[in-house]
This record gives sequence, structure tokens and C-alpha cells, in this order.
Amino acid sequence: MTTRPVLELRRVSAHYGPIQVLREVSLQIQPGEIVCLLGGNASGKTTTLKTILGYVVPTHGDVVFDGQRVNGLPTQRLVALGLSMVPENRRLFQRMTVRENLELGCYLRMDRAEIAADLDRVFTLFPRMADRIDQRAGTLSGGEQQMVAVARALMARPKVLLMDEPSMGLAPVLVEQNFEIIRQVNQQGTTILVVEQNANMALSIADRGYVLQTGAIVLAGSARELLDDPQMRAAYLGEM
Amino acid sequence: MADQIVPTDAPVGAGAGLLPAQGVSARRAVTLGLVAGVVAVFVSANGMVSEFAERDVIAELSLGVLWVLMIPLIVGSLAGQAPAVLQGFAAPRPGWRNPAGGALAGLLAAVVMAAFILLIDAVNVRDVLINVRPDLVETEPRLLTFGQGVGAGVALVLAVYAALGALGGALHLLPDRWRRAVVAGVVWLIVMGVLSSLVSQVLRGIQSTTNIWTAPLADALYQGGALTAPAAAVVFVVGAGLYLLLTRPRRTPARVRVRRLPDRSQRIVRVATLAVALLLLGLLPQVLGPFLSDVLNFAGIFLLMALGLNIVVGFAGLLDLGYVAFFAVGAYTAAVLTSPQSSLGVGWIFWAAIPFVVLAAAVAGLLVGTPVLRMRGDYLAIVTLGFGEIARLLFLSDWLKPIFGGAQGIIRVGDVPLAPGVEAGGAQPRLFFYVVFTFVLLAAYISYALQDSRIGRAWMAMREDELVAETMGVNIVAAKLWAFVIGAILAGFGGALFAAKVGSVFPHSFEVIVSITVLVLIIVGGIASVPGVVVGALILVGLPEILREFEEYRFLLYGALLIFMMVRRPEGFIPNTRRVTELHEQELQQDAWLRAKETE
Amino acid sequence: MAETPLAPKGPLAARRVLQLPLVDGFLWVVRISAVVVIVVGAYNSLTSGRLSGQQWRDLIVFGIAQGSIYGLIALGYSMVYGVLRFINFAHGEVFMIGAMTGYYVSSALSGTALWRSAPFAGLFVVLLCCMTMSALVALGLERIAYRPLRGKPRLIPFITAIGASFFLQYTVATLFGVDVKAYPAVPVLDGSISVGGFRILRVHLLVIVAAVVMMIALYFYIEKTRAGRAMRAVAEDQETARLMGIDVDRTIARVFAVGGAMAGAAGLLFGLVFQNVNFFSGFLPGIKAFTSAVLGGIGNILGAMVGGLTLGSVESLGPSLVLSGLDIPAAHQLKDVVAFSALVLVLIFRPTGILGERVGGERG
Amino acid sequence: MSGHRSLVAPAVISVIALIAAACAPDDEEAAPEEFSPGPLGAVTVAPDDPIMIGVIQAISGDTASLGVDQVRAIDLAIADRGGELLGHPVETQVEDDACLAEGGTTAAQALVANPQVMGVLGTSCSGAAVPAMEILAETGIATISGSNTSPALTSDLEGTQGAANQPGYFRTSHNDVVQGQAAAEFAFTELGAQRAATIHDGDPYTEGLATAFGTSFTELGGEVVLATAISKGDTDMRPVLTEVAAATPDIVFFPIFQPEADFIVQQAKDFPALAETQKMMGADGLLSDTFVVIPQTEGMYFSGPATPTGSAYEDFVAAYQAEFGEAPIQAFHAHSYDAANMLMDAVEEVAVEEDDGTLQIDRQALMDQLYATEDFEGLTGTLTCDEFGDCADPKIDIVQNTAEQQTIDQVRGNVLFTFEPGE
Repeated sequence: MTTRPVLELRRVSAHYGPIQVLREVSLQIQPGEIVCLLGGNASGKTTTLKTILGYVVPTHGDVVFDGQRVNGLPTQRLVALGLSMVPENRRLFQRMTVRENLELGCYLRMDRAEIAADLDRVFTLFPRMADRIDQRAGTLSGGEQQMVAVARALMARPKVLLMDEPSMGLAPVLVEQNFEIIRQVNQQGTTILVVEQNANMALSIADRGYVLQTGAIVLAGSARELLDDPQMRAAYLGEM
Repeated sequence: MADQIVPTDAPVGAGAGLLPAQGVSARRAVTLGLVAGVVAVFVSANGMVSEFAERDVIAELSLGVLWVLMIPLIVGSLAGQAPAVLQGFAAPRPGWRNPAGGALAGLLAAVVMAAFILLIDAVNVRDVLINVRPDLVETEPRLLTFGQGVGAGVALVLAVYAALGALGGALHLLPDRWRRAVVAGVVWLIVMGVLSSLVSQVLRGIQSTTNIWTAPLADALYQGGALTAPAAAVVFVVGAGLYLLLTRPRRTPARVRVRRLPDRSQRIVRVATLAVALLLLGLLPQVLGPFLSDVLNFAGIFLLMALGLNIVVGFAGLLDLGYVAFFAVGAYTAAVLTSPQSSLGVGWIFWAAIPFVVLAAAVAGLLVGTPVLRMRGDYLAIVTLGFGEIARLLFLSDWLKPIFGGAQGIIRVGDVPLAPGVEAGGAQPRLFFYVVFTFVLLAAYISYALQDSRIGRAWMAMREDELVAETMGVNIVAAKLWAFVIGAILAGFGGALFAAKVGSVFPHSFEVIVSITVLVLIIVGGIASVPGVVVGALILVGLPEILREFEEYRFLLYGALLIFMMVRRPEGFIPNTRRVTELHEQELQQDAWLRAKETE
Repeated sequence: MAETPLAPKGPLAARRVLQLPLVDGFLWVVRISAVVVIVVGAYNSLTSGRLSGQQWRDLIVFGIAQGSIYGLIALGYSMVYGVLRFINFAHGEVFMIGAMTGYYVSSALSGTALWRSAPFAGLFVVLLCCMTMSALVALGLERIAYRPLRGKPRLIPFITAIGASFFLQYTVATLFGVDVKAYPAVPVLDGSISVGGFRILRVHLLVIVAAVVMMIALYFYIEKTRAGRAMRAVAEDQETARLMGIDVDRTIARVFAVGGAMAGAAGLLFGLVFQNVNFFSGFLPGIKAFTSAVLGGIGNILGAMVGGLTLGSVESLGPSLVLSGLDIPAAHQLKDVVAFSALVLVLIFRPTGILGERVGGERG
Repeated sequence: MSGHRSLVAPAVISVIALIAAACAPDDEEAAPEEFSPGPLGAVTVAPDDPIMIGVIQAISGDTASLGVDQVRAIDLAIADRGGELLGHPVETQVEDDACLAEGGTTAAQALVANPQVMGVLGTSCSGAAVPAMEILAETGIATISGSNTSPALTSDLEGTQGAANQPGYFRTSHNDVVQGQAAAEFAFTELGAQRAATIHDGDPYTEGLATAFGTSFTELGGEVVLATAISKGDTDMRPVLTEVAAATPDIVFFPIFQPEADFIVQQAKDFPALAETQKMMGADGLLSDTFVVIPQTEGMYFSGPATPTGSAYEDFVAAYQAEFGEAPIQAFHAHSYDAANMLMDAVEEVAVEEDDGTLQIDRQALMDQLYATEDFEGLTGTLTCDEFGDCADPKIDIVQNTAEQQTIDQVRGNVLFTFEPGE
């Protein structure tokens, strides 16, 4: 923990109407890490994510991205600063081609030569995608769509990649495959924050993790520590 | 799962660890002030100020000037309001910031207005803005500058607006309940002033039917259509007092007290309440007098249609913009059968025509409903709108003139016989009220009965998701056609009553605006909510009739009200509890969060 | 806004609905009788010799010219619908404000040297003013009346739009008066030219050319530019578009601005063709344009134009060709009956409009 | 709850029936001792109380100018008598009907609610008069309109009672039948037209007039080659004009309103068969200063009630101008002025003054007095009422808009033909 965190929440509180939904949440992500944020339904996971993305403005505390205070900054500004996300359920633009989807991924970038290079990099990561480039995204299989979704997010050259529930709604085989992709992407140097309900799966690839409950961080530590924590095991890992 | 649950109703105040609250926002005050200035200029430039300069509302204060003065007052109150108290934060303490915020907003509104005054003084804009009349600034009574010349006027405008803004902001120095009481008093004052002729009519009506000595009250309250100064004071005090009285703390709501009674007594209370309510409603037309009864009948006919459309749109989720077609079918069926002057010339009595109205409306419902079975949402909207226009044009056409009379319509539509020798028509509005009322009650009863019936549940399921409904075994074709048919029949009743009330039918009564009005009133009232529809009909149909003196400004205000209402309260006046949740996605999330917290 | 890809879409449900023999049979009766009525009416009309060949050709040109105006207004409906899935009922008023602006600007210019020496340059100036004004009004509407209601059920912004429609109409009426405003004459647009046996009024030619040019420009803007791609992305999935770094608010505002500008242009063309405008001029063309958008397949840019042209032609030709052939008196009084019947028939044959995509108009 | 509901409905209905029976109308007024009122009752005006005249006119909406003009004329008629009648001040209660049937009902209801209203002046539009008269006749209030023209309200002038005719209804304006005859006769005899086309816009007034014209034109021996219609709000008239042109009429009669008529004349210039504007003929609805300035109306004919002449009328116009800052706008102001005077004259005849200054106006007597009106000298001519309430001295002028005419008044003055029935 010597380097400057690339993304940091400092005692962030947030409200829906008058009701508080985040209670002084603090977390840090160092460059190159995979960090997971765990929590059940309505634990504040989604709100945390929304706060990072600027949808929800913190009523107290700061969101710091790459050394800059970004509370409530419009999402497009955050994307420009180097934040990118793979949304839950992939959410490709079904009516557009794979190429158009990837182009939208680098919507804010103007460096054409670099974009072409990035496209090649994505093809080496996902060789199958080159064949499908002019196909409509809606016609791809579920696994292929997941690849496009990750590739699209990578096209923005993110400093931090957020992944929202990558295991949601996928067959177990695909979940495995998915987490393998995450690991690969991380190995190529991208910092990743995974938001997950499936704690087992997430902790298997993460370096560190945080556990949210009713809007507050209740546990934090390395993946190993969390896997060994008795309270954690009881609550999330299905061991009674 | 040991987790600390922070009680949501934890006392807020000087508690330790609470974060300081945000104060009145100067930025917000600036924005609001500028907007208010634009609004003030708008009502001056479009002639509302001049037009109502003669119409006194409270003593010497005219409605025209009231428009202008209310704007800084309201904006001051908005600008001087501190943000809502957030959980975990200390409540903001009222202080100098509240009036200051108000004054700032008022001052900025004044600056915009002053710019306008200087502009119209320097340049002749009347060639384009025809309603910028000289009485605003140049000639007496110089409405915008309070009777002063331009120089002194501008200074006065700045001072008065800022003062009113500060006054509005200072309201927030009062405790909540007292502030609301003051607002209630002011609202009462304005309502009583604007509706002067209505109030005096009702007071005189009460005296003429009940012999209670109320007419002198009208004379005491009003002079030349305006509240007298002492009367205004009394109205304010009574309005504010009533509010305080009704919101006394520790008073158990009647509803709760009734619920505490044993079952048997509860039933007695309910029946008694119903009986009293019916008795009061029965007396209503006698109290209101013929004119207001007539307005009420008109609103009632719209209410009948609204209840019908509520079944189609609110329950079944089918957006129908051509509802007026069924209204027209009902009216023309009744007219053709009951008028001795029609093509058939049979001149039946009203009740004999009713089965045929039902039949004709049902057939029309099927004719419209069948082709649109496959269409959804906006396709449905425009196609039904088309059907509405088709119906009107056919009734109007020279082609079908031998049957429906074309542009000349059908006259001498029969009255509604109630007893031998007693007939209710447009000339007997107080009697006709009972006819309308009966039909409305029938429609409300049908609505409630259907809501909890098998078909009602089928509709709700269909509204949420047609496919899921179908997999659950709902017969979509039957459900849709039933909705159209029942909706059509209720509109048909409305049409028949309309024909009997007006005594004649002309195609011009069936323009697309009728469909839109009915749709608007169910949504503004609260979609799928029967009480909401009732309130919507009374307010949106009754009020414009009463506010006739506003002429073309009626529609301007109507449009502004619709926008404001939808932006501020999209669920309507009295929402259907089941549907509110759908409207407030955020609150839904919040509820889920709270529920989850409770179970954790 | 997002449509879950798991749930099957409307046509599937529709197919099941139509398995019912009664409904199906009824619709077939409607279809067949419509065809019979059209054929018989047209045969009678054409053989009666009531109208000459030249007159029939005239009717076609009139229909196309009127349809071009409908199409231009319909573009705005379609664009907004494509992105927000709601009917901007006040769009007709945006069009009317364009026509009003055209009146004031062209009246101011009509005495100047520019108007006499370079009439088309003058008209271009007026066109820019109309488009700017309408775009500004559309932007204002979006900001004040629609943006706060994003994500609410679609009936809510629809009612707001009705309110906005009234408000704009009577704002114009009370600020500028209710009287009919007569456009100044543009001599260069008088007269007609002949193209392949078709006699075309110059003003109609201008309308048709302008509509085609704007339509093509708009098509390229949406399909080929970065801003257009952003619009399509927002149309498909706002949340995800935001994650791509697209400023959703600005993109939606831009959709309103572009749609408004098209309506403003249509307003000026309307003023030039009909030489009159008043505060109520937007209402009926608005409804017709909305009909055109649905007829062509709402949400589809090309469809809006096709729908407009179809509607214009049906209105122009229908009464003379079909109704008069059936000996119906005062056939032109029933012009709108023909227009809306055509809409119903087209939608019975093709429930998503002439060029409609299957995804459009669902999720009622 | 649902168990109770089945009981509620019948209970409610029976309660309502009871209330309805109990509240049967009881509108009769207590009769004073000395004066015995007729079958319709009487209006009692206490000493120093005003005599109330109800006014129903269209003062909002697109026909507002029609009503505003007449309201002003009525005010002038009252002012001409010093605002007094039989020592009582005269006041008006003005109700707006917006030219709609529904509006007519509400307005009439508002007047009936005031027992002091002894007579009504109005309505502006025939469509509003039909339902309004049902209510006013029920109460027995005599009503005189200055601008209704529908034959249904009175008769077809050949002895057949109109379907909407009610006792107590009078009008000082002409019957449509007369204007139809006038226009047809001018077209057939003066212009020598053999083939006529008519266009209406679905408004009862224009439809009635177009039909009346067609009937008269056929009776005279001409042929109506096309009777067609447009809809209000239409702008593209070219398709319908194609049909009209194909029928090769000698005269096109379109008694409609603005702005639709603007579109017709402006677009007709592109049709060679219709390009001569001497073939176009409109009615009084188009005699407005914004219509006759349209270049394409040059040469057009218009039918309409004759503008009154004589010094009395000139005085009236001068007074109008002085009071309201503009000249009268529409054609029917003088008719309403006459209507107001007819009513007040009749009141002077029938009112019974009691010792204490109380005035009794018997409703039936007032009506009878009005039916007996004979040779009443008004601005619009010499008025005599028939048994159906038609009182007008109907003179219809046909005027032409030629290059010399600049203003509407000049057009109105360019009379080519005056039609008076029975002469």
C-alpha cells in the first residue's frame, strides 16, 4: 500500500431523498489490483457504484479518482478521465454491429492511430471477434456477447475497469470463462473493481475485498483473510 | 447477522456526530429569481395584467396587480426555503439567510421586470407584442410601476419585489405548522376573492333552499365582486385558524378511531357515513342553484366518461385517444331514437333508447377494438384518435346527413322522464343532477366491482406485461375487447345524457379535444384510481366553467397547470396505491432498501 | 428504458392472438372489403371521365407536396420517439412557431433590397431564423417539461406534452394575437413548370426539393456521424450509452434541436405554400405528421418521409378517386376519414407501419 | 367489504329516487296581491332596483368579434335611453356561450338562475340558440337575437314551423332562406350563371346557407353541378378545387369563414377554370377587412345583410366609434341595437307600476307584446314580427370587391344588387 490509490472513496455518505443509503463508506483501489466489493441485495453495492460513476452525488465525503476529487462529476467526464464499466447483463447495442459497439467504446477518444492499435490488441485477446466484426451484436451467442462487452469497455483504455455482477444470469460454465477473462485483462495491466454477490467466485480472483451491509463497510481485507473470516463464511459463503 | 440498525426516527438536532446542514442556497435563489422575473414579464406582455386590472379581488387590489405581486412573494418563499433535512445531518436553523434568499430572488425578478419596463418605455413593441398595452407603463393606471413614472417606478419595483421576496423567505422563520397556516390563510383569501360570484351564488342558493340566513353574508363579504378589507381579514384568520384547528397535534384521525371500534359498530359508522354523504349529495343541487348544478352535471357527464376511459387506459393499459367516438355514438343513438325531428322520428322516451345506446356503443367498441388488437402503445393511440375523427366526420358529413342531420345536427332530443309528469332535461339542471348522479354511481360501482373481479385482475396482468399475462392463462383477446366494450358503454351513457341535457346534438361537440380532456382528467386525478378520477373531473371540467372570465387565458393556465402538475406530482391528485409504486422508481428502491434493512 | 432481451416481443403475441378464427375472420373481411371498395371506387372514377388525365396528375403532385411537409414534421416526432419512446404532442406547436417566425422575419425583409435582388438568399435567411427559433423552443420544452420526467411511465410526459401544446398555442395567441398572419408575396415562387407531363407549381417544387435535401442530410447525420451514432446508442440503451462516455442529456437535447429545426423548416415551407399562419396552424398538421410517422413506422427516419408522402397522396387522391366513384357527396369533407382509414388498413396489414422495425412501438 | 357492495347500489338508487321525488322543482314565485301574473309568472322589480336584461353572446373563441360587437350595440341602446327605463336603471348580465351548444346551455342556465332577468338578447350563433331557447322558453323569458339566421329557429318563411322554434323566440336578423334566395337570384338573373358549385365547411351556418342557395338556384332553373364541403382547419384546398374546376361552374358560392376561405381564393388562382374571380361569391362571414385586402379577392361578390343607411344609423356609428375607439366590426351590431330597443319598448308597454314604485313585468304579456310588434322603426328598417318570431326587415345586398375598393366599408358600399323579399 505504498503507491497512490487510483480510485478511492473517503467516508462517502449518500441519500435517496432524506434517507441515508451509504454510511461513510471508505475504500481504496491500488493500480494493478483486482478488488471486489461484496454484498447482498440492497446492501448499497449499486449505490456505491452509482456514486463512483457520478449518478449519485455524495452528501458527505469524497470520491477521488486518479488524485482528483470527482464527486458527482457527469459520467462522461469520468469516462474521459479513465473509468470504464462492463454493465450487468452485458447490455450491448443489439441493433448495431460489433464494430459500431467497439467504436462506441472509444467514443471519447480522437486518436485514430491508437484506436486501430487497440482494436488489434482486442482481437489478440479475443480472436473470434475479428470474424464477427460486421455482424449485429444481437445475433451473437451469450459468451461472445460477454467478450464484446469486455472488449468495448477496454476500447476506452480505462485506468480502472468496473465490472457489475459479471456472474449474473450466466450459466456456470460461462461464469468460469468470464472470470478467466477478467483475470487475463488484469494481467495485461488493467486495474479492476468487481462488484459481486457471488463472493466465492469473486474472491477466487481478487487481491482484496470489501463487504458492504446496509450501506456501510463491515469487513475489509485481502481475499485470503476474507475467505477465512468466520463471519464472512457464515454470511456469504454458504457455510452454516 | 448482528448489525446495528440506526433508527430512522432518531432525533435530529444538536446530537453529537451530526454533520452541519446545508443552508439556503444563493445559487438557487438567483435561478429562481430570474425565472420569476421572466414569468412576471410574460404575464405582463401577454395582457393578463391589463386584462384583469379592472377586476378587483380584495378591496382595491385588482387581479391584474395580484398576478404581479404574487410572483415575488411565491418565489421568495421558494428561494428562502432551506433544503430538506437529510438523515445524519443536523436540521438547518432558521435565520437571516431565509429572508435574505427570498429578497435576493425578489430583487432579481425585479431587475428583469425593470428591464422590461425600460424597454417598453423606450421602444414601441406593440406592433409585434399586441398585448403590451399603454396602461402598463405609459398611461394611468401604470400597472407595472404602481402608478409612478418610469424612474420612480423602477425604484419602487425593485423595493417592492425585494420586500415581498424577503417576506416570502421570512415565512420560513415561523414554525412549520404556523407557516402552513399562514399559507392556508392566503390561499383562502385568493380563492374567495377570485371565486366571488360563485361564493355569493352558493350563499344565496343556501338561503333560498334552506332558509338559513346566508345571503346577507354574501353582501357582507363582497362589494362589487371584491372582498371588502374587513372581510379579507376575517377570511384570512378563518382560513389559517381552520388549518390550525384541523392539524391539532395528538388528535387521532377519525379513520383510526373508527378502526378501533368493534366490527359491528364500524359497519354502522360506515353505513351512517354513506347515508349522510348521500343525503348531502342529494341536497347539493338545491343548495348550488341551477347554474352551478348545470356545471356539476356537465362535470358529471365527463366523470362518467372518465370512469369508462379509466377502465380502458387505467385498468387495461390501452391508450385510447378516440374515446369521443363512443360518446358521439351514445349521443346520436339517443338523439335519433328520442327526437321526433330525427330521421327515424319515433320520439321514444329516454329509457327506451338506453338499451339501444348500450348496443350501439358495444358494437362500436368491438368495431374499434378488433382491428387494434395487435397494436400497442403509440400505434394504438394514433389509430384510436383516427377512429374518433372518423366518427365525428361521418356524423358531420353530407353523405350521412339524411340519417344524422349533418352540420345541422339533431334537435329536440327527449328529456329524461323520472315519474309520470316529471321530466329532467337541460332546463331542469337540479333534477337532471339526480339522473347524472345515478349513472355516475353506477359507473363507479362497475369500476370497483371490476377492479376486484377476475377480468379486472386479467387487465392488471395484461397492463403490466401482455406476454406474462398470456402465459398465466389470460385470454388477451377477450380481455381487450371487454375493456373496449365496457369503456364504450359508459361513454355511450355519457353521450346519451349529454344529448338529453343539451337537448340537441351537433357534430361540433365531438372534437378530439373531448378525448384529450377525458384522458387528462384521469391522469391528473390519479390513473386507475376511482376517487382520483372524481376529483380530476370536478377540478378540470368544473373549474374552467367557473373560471370563464379568464377567457383565452384559461387554456394558457390549463396548459401550465398540466405541465406543473405532471412534473411535480406525476401520480395525480389521489393516486391508486397500487400504481404509485410504478411511478416512483427511486422511492421503490428506497422502500426495498428499508424493507431489507428491517429483515436483516 | 432497457428492454430485457429475454422476453419475446410483440409479434409473437400477436400471432397467438390471431389464431382466433373470429377475430382473424373479421380482419380478413375488413381487408377484402377495403380492397373491393377501393377497386370499385377507383374504377368508377377513372372511367367516368369526370377528371382529366392532367387533373389526376395534378392531384398526385398536390399530394406529394403536402406529404413532404407532413414528412418534415414527422421527422421530429420519429426522432424523439426513437430516443425517448414518447409522443411529443407539442411538436406541432414547434412547427407553428417556425411558421410564425417565418412570417415576422419575411415581413421585415420583404421591403429590403435583398428580398428583391436575391430572393432565394432572402428565403435562406428566413429559413435559418425559422429553424433556429423552432430548435430553441424544442430545446426549452425538453429542458423544462420533459427532462424532469425521464424514466416515468410514458403517459406522464405525454400529458405534459399536451399541456405544453396548449401553453405554446396560447402563449403565441396572447403575445402576438389570434389573427391570421398573411405572408408577404414571393414573386419568384409564383407560376409553375412542367416536368414529364406533370405540372408542378414552383412553390411545390421548392417544398419537394427542400424535403428531399433535408431528409438525405438527416439520414447521413444519423447514420454516418459521431453525433448520430451517439443518438442511436442513446435510443437503444441510455444507461449503457452513458457508460460509453456519451453525454446523454446533451444528445437528447440535440435530438430535440434537430427535430425542432426540421419542424421550423417545415413551418416556413407551410407559410410559403399557404401564405397564412395563425396560432392554431400547428395543431392539425401536427396530428397529421404524427399519423405519418406511425404510418411509416415510428422511430424510422426514412419511414417518416414515406409515411408523410403516403398520407399526403391518400388525402389528395382518396376522396376524388375512391369516394366520388362511389357517389358519396361532398367527398372532400371526408378527406380525413380516408386518411385515417388508410392508416388503420396499413396497420392491419403491417402492424408496425410501412417501414417499421419490429422493435418499434412495443412495450406499451 | 365486497360483501356490502352488492347492497350498496340498490340502497343508493332508492335513496336517490326518494330525494329526487322530494325535491321536485318548486320554482314558482309568490304572487303579489294586487297584480295577478299570467301563466308564465312575472318579474318584480322593487323600487330603485334595476331592470335586468340577460345577454348571451359569443365573446370568446374564434367568433368573439361577432358577440363583442353586439354587446356593445346593446350597451349603446341602453345608454341612448339614459340608462333608464320607467325610472329604473337598466343593467345587463352578459354570459358567454363561445358559439357552442354546450355554452348556450350553461349561459341560459346562468340567466335563468337570476329571477330578475326579464328578457334576453342573444345568442350570436344559431347552434347555441337551440339549447338555450329550450331553457329560456321553459322559464318563459322572451329572447331576441340579432344574429341567428337558421330557419330551424323560426320557420322556412312559407308557413312551416322550424323544428327548434320555441315560444318567446324572436330575431331581428334575416332568415338564411332570404340570403340564399338573394345570392341565387343575383347569380342566376344578374350574372346569368347556369351552373353553380357550393362549398361549405361543416359549420351549421355555412351548410345552411349553401343549401338554401342551392335550393333557390335550382328553383330558378339553374343547376347545382357540385355541392361539396371542406373541413375546418383544412389548408390544402387544391384537391377540392380540382374537383370544382372539373365541374366547370359559372359561379362558386362558398359562404364560409376565414382562414379557410383565404386558402380557397389564394389557391384558386392556379386553376385556369377558376382564375376569374368574378366566378367567386362569398357571404357576410367574409366581409372583413383582413379578407378583402387579399389580392385574389378582387372581383369577388359577397352577399350579406344590407348596411343600414340614414342619419339614425350614422349617429349610431359615431356614438359607437366615440365609445369604443373603433368602428363596428361585424354585420349584426345594428340588428342587436334594434333588438334591445324592441325589448325595452315592449317593457314600457306591458310593465305595471304599483303605488310604491314596484314594477311588475308579466312574462306572457311581454311575449305577446313582442309578437304584436308591427312597423317598428329600427336602424335595419321597418320590423314586423311574424308568428314564428321572424321580425327582420330583410334586405340583402350583393356587393363586389373591385380594384377601387380599399377598405371593407368601401366594399360594403359598392352595392350591385339589393334583394327584398316580397318586392
